[in-house]
Amino acid sequence: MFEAVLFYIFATVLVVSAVAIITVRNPVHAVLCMVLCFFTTAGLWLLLRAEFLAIALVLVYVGAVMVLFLFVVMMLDVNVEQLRAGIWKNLPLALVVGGIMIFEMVALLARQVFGGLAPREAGPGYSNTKELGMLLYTDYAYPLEVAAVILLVAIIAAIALTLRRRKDTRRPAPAEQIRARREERVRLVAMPAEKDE
Amino acid sequence: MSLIASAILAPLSAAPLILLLRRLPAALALLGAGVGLLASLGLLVDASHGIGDALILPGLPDLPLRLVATPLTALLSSLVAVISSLVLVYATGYMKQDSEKPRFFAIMLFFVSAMQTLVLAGDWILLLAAWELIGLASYLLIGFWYRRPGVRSAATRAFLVTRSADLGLYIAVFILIAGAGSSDIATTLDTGGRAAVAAGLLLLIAAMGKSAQTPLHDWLQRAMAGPTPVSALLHSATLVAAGAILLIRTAPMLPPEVLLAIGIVGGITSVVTGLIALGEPDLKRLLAASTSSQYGLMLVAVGAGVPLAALLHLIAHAAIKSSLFLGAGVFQHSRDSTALTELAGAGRDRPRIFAGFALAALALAGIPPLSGFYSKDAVIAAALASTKAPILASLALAGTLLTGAYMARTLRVLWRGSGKRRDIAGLGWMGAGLAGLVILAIFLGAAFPAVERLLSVRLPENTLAQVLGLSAALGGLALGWLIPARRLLGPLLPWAQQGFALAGGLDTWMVRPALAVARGCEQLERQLYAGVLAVGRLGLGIGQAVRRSDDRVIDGLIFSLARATVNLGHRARTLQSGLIHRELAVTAVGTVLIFVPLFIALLIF
Amino acid sequence: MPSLVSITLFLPLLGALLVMALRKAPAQVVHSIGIVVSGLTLTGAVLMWSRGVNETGFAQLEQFDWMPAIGAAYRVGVDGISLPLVLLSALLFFVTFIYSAKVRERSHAYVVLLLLLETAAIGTFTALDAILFYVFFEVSLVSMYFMIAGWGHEDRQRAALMFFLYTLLGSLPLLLAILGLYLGSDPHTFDMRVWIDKPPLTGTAAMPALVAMLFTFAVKTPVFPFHTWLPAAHVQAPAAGSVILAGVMLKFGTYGLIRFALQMTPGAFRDAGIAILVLGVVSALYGAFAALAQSDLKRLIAYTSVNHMGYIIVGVAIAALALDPAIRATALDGSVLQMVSHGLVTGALFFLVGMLQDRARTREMDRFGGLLKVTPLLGWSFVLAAFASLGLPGLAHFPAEFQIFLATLRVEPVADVVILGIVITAGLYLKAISRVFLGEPREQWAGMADLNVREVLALGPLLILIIALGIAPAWVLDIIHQTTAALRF
Amino acid sequence: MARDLAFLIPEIMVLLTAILALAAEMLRLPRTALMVTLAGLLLATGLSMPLLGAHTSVFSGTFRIDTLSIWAKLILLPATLLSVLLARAELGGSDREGTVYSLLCLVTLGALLLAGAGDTMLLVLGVLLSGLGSFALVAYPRNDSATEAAMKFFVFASVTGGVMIFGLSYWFGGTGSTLLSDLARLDTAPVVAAVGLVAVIVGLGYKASLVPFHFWAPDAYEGAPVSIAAYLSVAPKIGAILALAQVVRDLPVATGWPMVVALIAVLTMTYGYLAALAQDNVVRLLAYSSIAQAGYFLLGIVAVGASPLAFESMIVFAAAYAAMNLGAFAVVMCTGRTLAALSGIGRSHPVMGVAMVVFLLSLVGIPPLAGFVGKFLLFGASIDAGFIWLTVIAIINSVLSLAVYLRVVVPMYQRRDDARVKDLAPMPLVKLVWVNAFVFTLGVGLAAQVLLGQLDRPLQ
Repeated sequence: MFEAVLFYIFATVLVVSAVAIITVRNPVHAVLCMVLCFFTTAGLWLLLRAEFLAIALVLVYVGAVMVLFLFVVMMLDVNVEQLRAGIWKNLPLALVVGGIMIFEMVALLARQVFGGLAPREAGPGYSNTKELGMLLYTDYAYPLEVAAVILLVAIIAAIALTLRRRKDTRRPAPAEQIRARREERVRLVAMPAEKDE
Repeated sequence: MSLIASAILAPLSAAPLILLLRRLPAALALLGAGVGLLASLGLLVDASHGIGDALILPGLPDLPLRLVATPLTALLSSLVAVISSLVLVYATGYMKQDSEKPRFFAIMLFFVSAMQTLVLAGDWILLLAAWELIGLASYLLIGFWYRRPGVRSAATRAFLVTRSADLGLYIAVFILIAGAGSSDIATTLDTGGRAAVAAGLLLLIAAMGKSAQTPLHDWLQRAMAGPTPVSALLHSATLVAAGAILLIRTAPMLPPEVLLAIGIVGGITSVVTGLIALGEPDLKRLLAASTSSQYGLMLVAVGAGVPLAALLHLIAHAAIKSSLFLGAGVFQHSRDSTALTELAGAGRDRPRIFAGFALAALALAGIPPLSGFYSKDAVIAAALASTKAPILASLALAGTLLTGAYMARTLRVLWRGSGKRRDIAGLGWMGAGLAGLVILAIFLGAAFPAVERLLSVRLPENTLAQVLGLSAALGGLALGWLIPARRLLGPLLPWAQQGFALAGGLDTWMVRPALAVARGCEQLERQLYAGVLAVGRLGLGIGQAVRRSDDRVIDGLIFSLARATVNLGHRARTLQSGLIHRELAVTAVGTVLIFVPLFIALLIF
Repeated sequence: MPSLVSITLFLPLLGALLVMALRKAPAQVVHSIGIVVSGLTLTGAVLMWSRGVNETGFAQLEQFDWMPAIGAAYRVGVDGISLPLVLLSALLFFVTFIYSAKVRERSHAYVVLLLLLETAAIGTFTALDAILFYVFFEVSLVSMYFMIAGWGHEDRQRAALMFFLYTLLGSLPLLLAILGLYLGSDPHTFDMRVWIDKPPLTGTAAMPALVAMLFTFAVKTPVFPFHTWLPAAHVQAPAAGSVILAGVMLKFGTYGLIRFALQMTPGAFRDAGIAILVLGVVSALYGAFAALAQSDLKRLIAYTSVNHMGYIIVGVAIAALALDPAIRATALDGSVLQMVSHGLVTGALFFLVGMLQDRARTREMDRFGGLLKVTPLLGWSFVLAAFASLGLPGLAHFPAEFQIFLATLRVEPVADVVILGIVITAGLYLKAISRVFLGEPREQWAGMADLNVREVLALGPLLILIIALGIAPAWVLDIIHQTTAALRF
Repeated sequence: MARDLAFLIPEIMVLLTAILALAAEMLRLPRTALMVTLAGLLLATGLSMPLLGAHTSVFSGTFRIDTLSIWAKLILLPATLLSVLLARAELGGSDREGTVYSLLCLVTLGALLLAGAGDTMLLVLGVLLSGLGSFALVAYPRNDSATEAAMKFFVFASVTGGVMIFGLSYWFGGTGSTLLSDLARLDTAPVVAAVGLVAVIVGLGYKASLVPFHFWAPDAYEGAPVSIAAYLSVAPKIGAILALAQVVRDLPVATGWPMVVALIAVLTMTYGYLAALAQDNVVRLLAYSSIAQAGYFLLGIVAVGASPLAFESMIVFAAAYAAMNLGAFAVVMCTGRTLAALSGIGRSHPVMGVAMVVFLLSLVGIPPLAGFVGKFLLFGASIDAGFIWLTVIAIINSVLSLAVYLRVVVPMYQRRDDARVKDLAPMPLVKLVWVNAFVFTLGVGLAAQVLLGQLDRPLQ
């Protein structure tokens, strides 16, 4: 029962925060909502006793969000100064987000405290992580590799779009420098000896 | 080569030769016609000895073409050959001054051979073909002076009217072939029952067209626009005769009701066109009307059940009418006109020509011992002997009376009045042709018993008929000589001069409706075209609309959904237009529209 | 060693490739190539003719695999229905090349297109594989589109587009029907002979296929009310295009009607026979009346095509309705012969109008007058062709129309009302002759030149054949009749 | 494992090519990058050949080695090769040119994954992989329009991708497996199956630019370099279509998927051509045309399982489509993007004009060109599957399409007096592309047997 109530609360938070991501005007607010969103999802995972996933989500996504945030800032030419100036303005929302996150944590922990219905106990020696690993590296080896390729693509894409040589700046070309050979550097010029007349 | 083929091919092969050589056209024409004439006479001699000739040619699959020389066809072939040869002799003189002689003679020869094919045809397909070809030839001949005003409409009209009537022949032929399973004319003559009635009536229509019977008589008078020898040939032994020949040949098959119809049509025509002739102010047109009238008499004879009488009248009329035309041609040359007012006294200028003309006129009127008397007598006797004597005989007699009247009127005009003699080139040739024909017109009557023997048919003999016929002829002549046509016709005069056309005649009943339908079709056509274009434009319009909606996304329902997101999109302006939101919304709505029915369907079933 | 049929079929294509290869050759050379190649093709067709056809089925067969995976193969051959059309096409292309020798504007492309069109036309008539047939059918369309668009008159782009859209809309249903027949055959094959011997679709399945085919062929033929593209296309097309369009391409429709609709779905065709008959009758009469209302010579001739093609439809419908094989043979004989004669006659007429237009830059009847005096050769040729077109005995149309009408009377007497058409066409041609050629010549045209040698050479064979076919149709009918008499369905 | 990998050699080859190209790029050797890419793609194509006829799956069924996936390689790899040539002609000399080649290879890899997907996970990954690279390619010029196009593309991708993953979770829930082959279990739960179907159609429909998920396509094609537009209209689209075929193959018919697909096909064809009818920009016109062509592919999809022709027809059409579309885009690269730029091309450059006409007519489906064979088989498949009405609509749309393409053809041959010969920059690489496409478009029409004979499941 308690489990169900908890689920619905989390789900509601998840949906609301997700909607907020795309509706709020301020990009920073949106990012904050996104963090909340991930956090809540992780909470849901925990409810299902998928601890590994929950942790991975928090670790990876919160990290990824930062990357994305930077990406957005870079791509959209958002004026960072302006953002920084609005830090006090953003504080209330940040506080709200923080508050909710604290509440969720407490609720999750409280489940143990209140002794609610637990999911089906797995046998001894059962490890979420291990099962996941087994699957990933046997049946899903191919998709896993593909996922890796996707990351590669993401990197290439980012590089291709952002890291360009500008025509108007000077910079060293290490590849050229390394490949340079002596013959190219020094030109020996044979000159006829000058004779004094 | 068989005689039967020579009769046709001799004139036919001379025609292209003339066109190719372009010199000595008359000599070549006479040569061709002469050889044809010999062949025809040969056929006739053979036939009189009981020797038939037949030629089977490849035609359509299962429907071969046949040429046959029976006594009847051989006789007709000889008639055609004789008359045409004499007319050609005349034409040698008549056309002496014309620069396009080769064309004239070539077409004339073509005409002759087509007519020979028609009379010698032993099957319906060949007959039909020849039937249409003489139409073509007469079109070309009537339109010979195509640059003169009025000629083209005359030629066009002649061809069109006859061709319309030819539909009757077409369908009759189809019915007969369908009934008999063969196109052999002899075989199809066994047809009976409703098929025979239908075919007979259709044949009558065809004959009415060709023989210019009321109400299709109008074209013949207009056809006078062509050279005179053409008229002579057209009216005597070829084009116009074809109708009568057709009915004579098919008479054994025709059931009584059809015969009655034929008789009545013929009788009415002989009276109506007789009246027209009486009121006609132009000599050639008068003769043309007279032709219709005489063919009316022949139809009366056919209707009375005595085709032989019709045949005899056909033969006599052929000689007579060609004589009359040839004479008229001479008068025409001397006065450069054919209007009777202009021709007044023309006969007095050339008494010998006038004598020939007058003899022929008297023959036509039916004065003994000229040929016309015997043939007309046979017709009246046949009418009297028929079961419908009251109708047929009275019509025939009225026709005879009118014949006398208009011929007398003509003679009177030509004889009276002052002379304006003028020399004519080629008069010798013309005189020769005319003389030959007049001699025929006078003496042909003597040959009639021979014809009866040849065909082994006896004519009904009737003294009453002779008396009635002669008195009608004499009475007519007297009336015509003594009383002006104006008085004779009285109130009918204007109507007669219009050719008794009912409410505008042919134009009102055929041409205008056809043109109206054509215009209707054209209108529909425009609309169809516009419709197709409109569909095209509609497509393009839809395309534009779709493009706009796609570029700027659908308004309405979706727009309202999108408005909120648009507002949200404002701050992202710098990079994106915000349209993505709208498009996503459209996508969402589209998805819902597609899948909601799916789910409903799944949940219900 | 490919057979005569294939050689004849692909000769023009080879010629086209040759012309494409000789990009720098002057126009005269290119035209000579066109004439020689089409002449050789004509020789091939004549040789095919001399080999004749079989009593049953197809003759001069040739076959090799093309797409065996789906049962499509390169199959060609002829029978009494197609052989005359092959000869007709080869002849018309040959004279068209002679006639077009004056074209100087992009002559390379012109000759290539015409040669391509020739292969497509002969291919359409000889193909015995449905896919192959369809391929040739469509290729002809494309070539003709470019022909009209490239060398036509004032409003050619739109006319070409209309022509193309219309006939494509018309031809795609055929594709549908072909697919239906293919899927209905067992084992799946595109072999038309198999489809003819054993119609793959029967009962209710055959009707949609028939309707699809009818739609295609009705547009192509064309039949009222699908004919509106025809006058538009003809008026804008160059004379050579008109000749090919009317002389050869319209036959695709009627040929398809016999080959596909009648032979492959005979049962359904019989069921729909009355409707098709009505369509044919209406079309014939409508075409005649619409032609009567025209003042533009080319439109006039275009509409008479609708009329003549209407007779063919009537003939085919009658053949389907007839129970007696003899009558069926008569009707089909007439229809096929009409296709040939229409090709000759209309080809000649379009040439003549083209020649008039070359000289006068107009096609309006009322602007002429008395030309018979100025240009006697042209004038008399027109008179001859016109009389042939109005069905005068002794000229090409008569035997064909006679047979069609005869069979019609024996099967559906009421439908013989269509015979009215011959009077109306007579009227309209006489009107045209009278306005254009009779009367006093106008000052304006006094200096008009008569036909030159090239034009005589182009026109002569057609006129001679018109007469030959009218006087002695047997030399063509024998070939046709061999097949039609043996048809059993 | 080794066996599984052996079947993946072509894919591995492509990946290696991408990495090597990248390495060459890092060394600032763009020509080497190009050569490596071309060689790698050729090699990968060659290495796909031995697979023909195989019918199996690898990695526990997550990836299928079957007619569709093998032919996808044989079609998409050469298509990519041609696209690389186009890209070289258009983007050659720009900064980081090698990354373009690398990205092209990787996107193709994504499309190949889609074409052989046997697992929902692979569907997701394929969409992601081909998507990510595509955004970068579209945005490559870094100007406003390209960036906006990429942005639009990206947003659409995220939304539709999200929907797809959401829906696929239903399938996972319903079957307890991510394998497509287990979808048959959903027989008893059609609603669950339908939710997943919606998701998949949204996700793959976006990739294949089916209506109403197509909005990104015209903008993206217009904003992107022409070579990239050409590539995007071919490779990812064909991949997505084939993936859809892989999905519906195992999907119970009770979900009503054939009808849904048929409806979308109608919408896509009609809407695509209608919108194309009014375009003045040839690239946009071709974009809409490629949307409409996707609708024709669906005729094959509806026949999956119902007609033996289904796969054959899709493969033949895919090959034909790749050739004619790439060819058309290549010609546009030579001339310019507007209709006005094309006017008179037929006269000044006759051979190229003929080639363009052939591509366009092939897109219409005029025999004996490749497009005809493809469409013919597609029509046959859908009739065989009982979708006669759909075929009729497709045929009507073909007529509509004619109007669309003739709008391009007509100006090409306009202007009778204008003897002006356009000075177009000689583009040997582009010429190479359209000549190849031209030969193929003509050749497949005439010798379709070469293709058909290789298809492993001949009719009977």
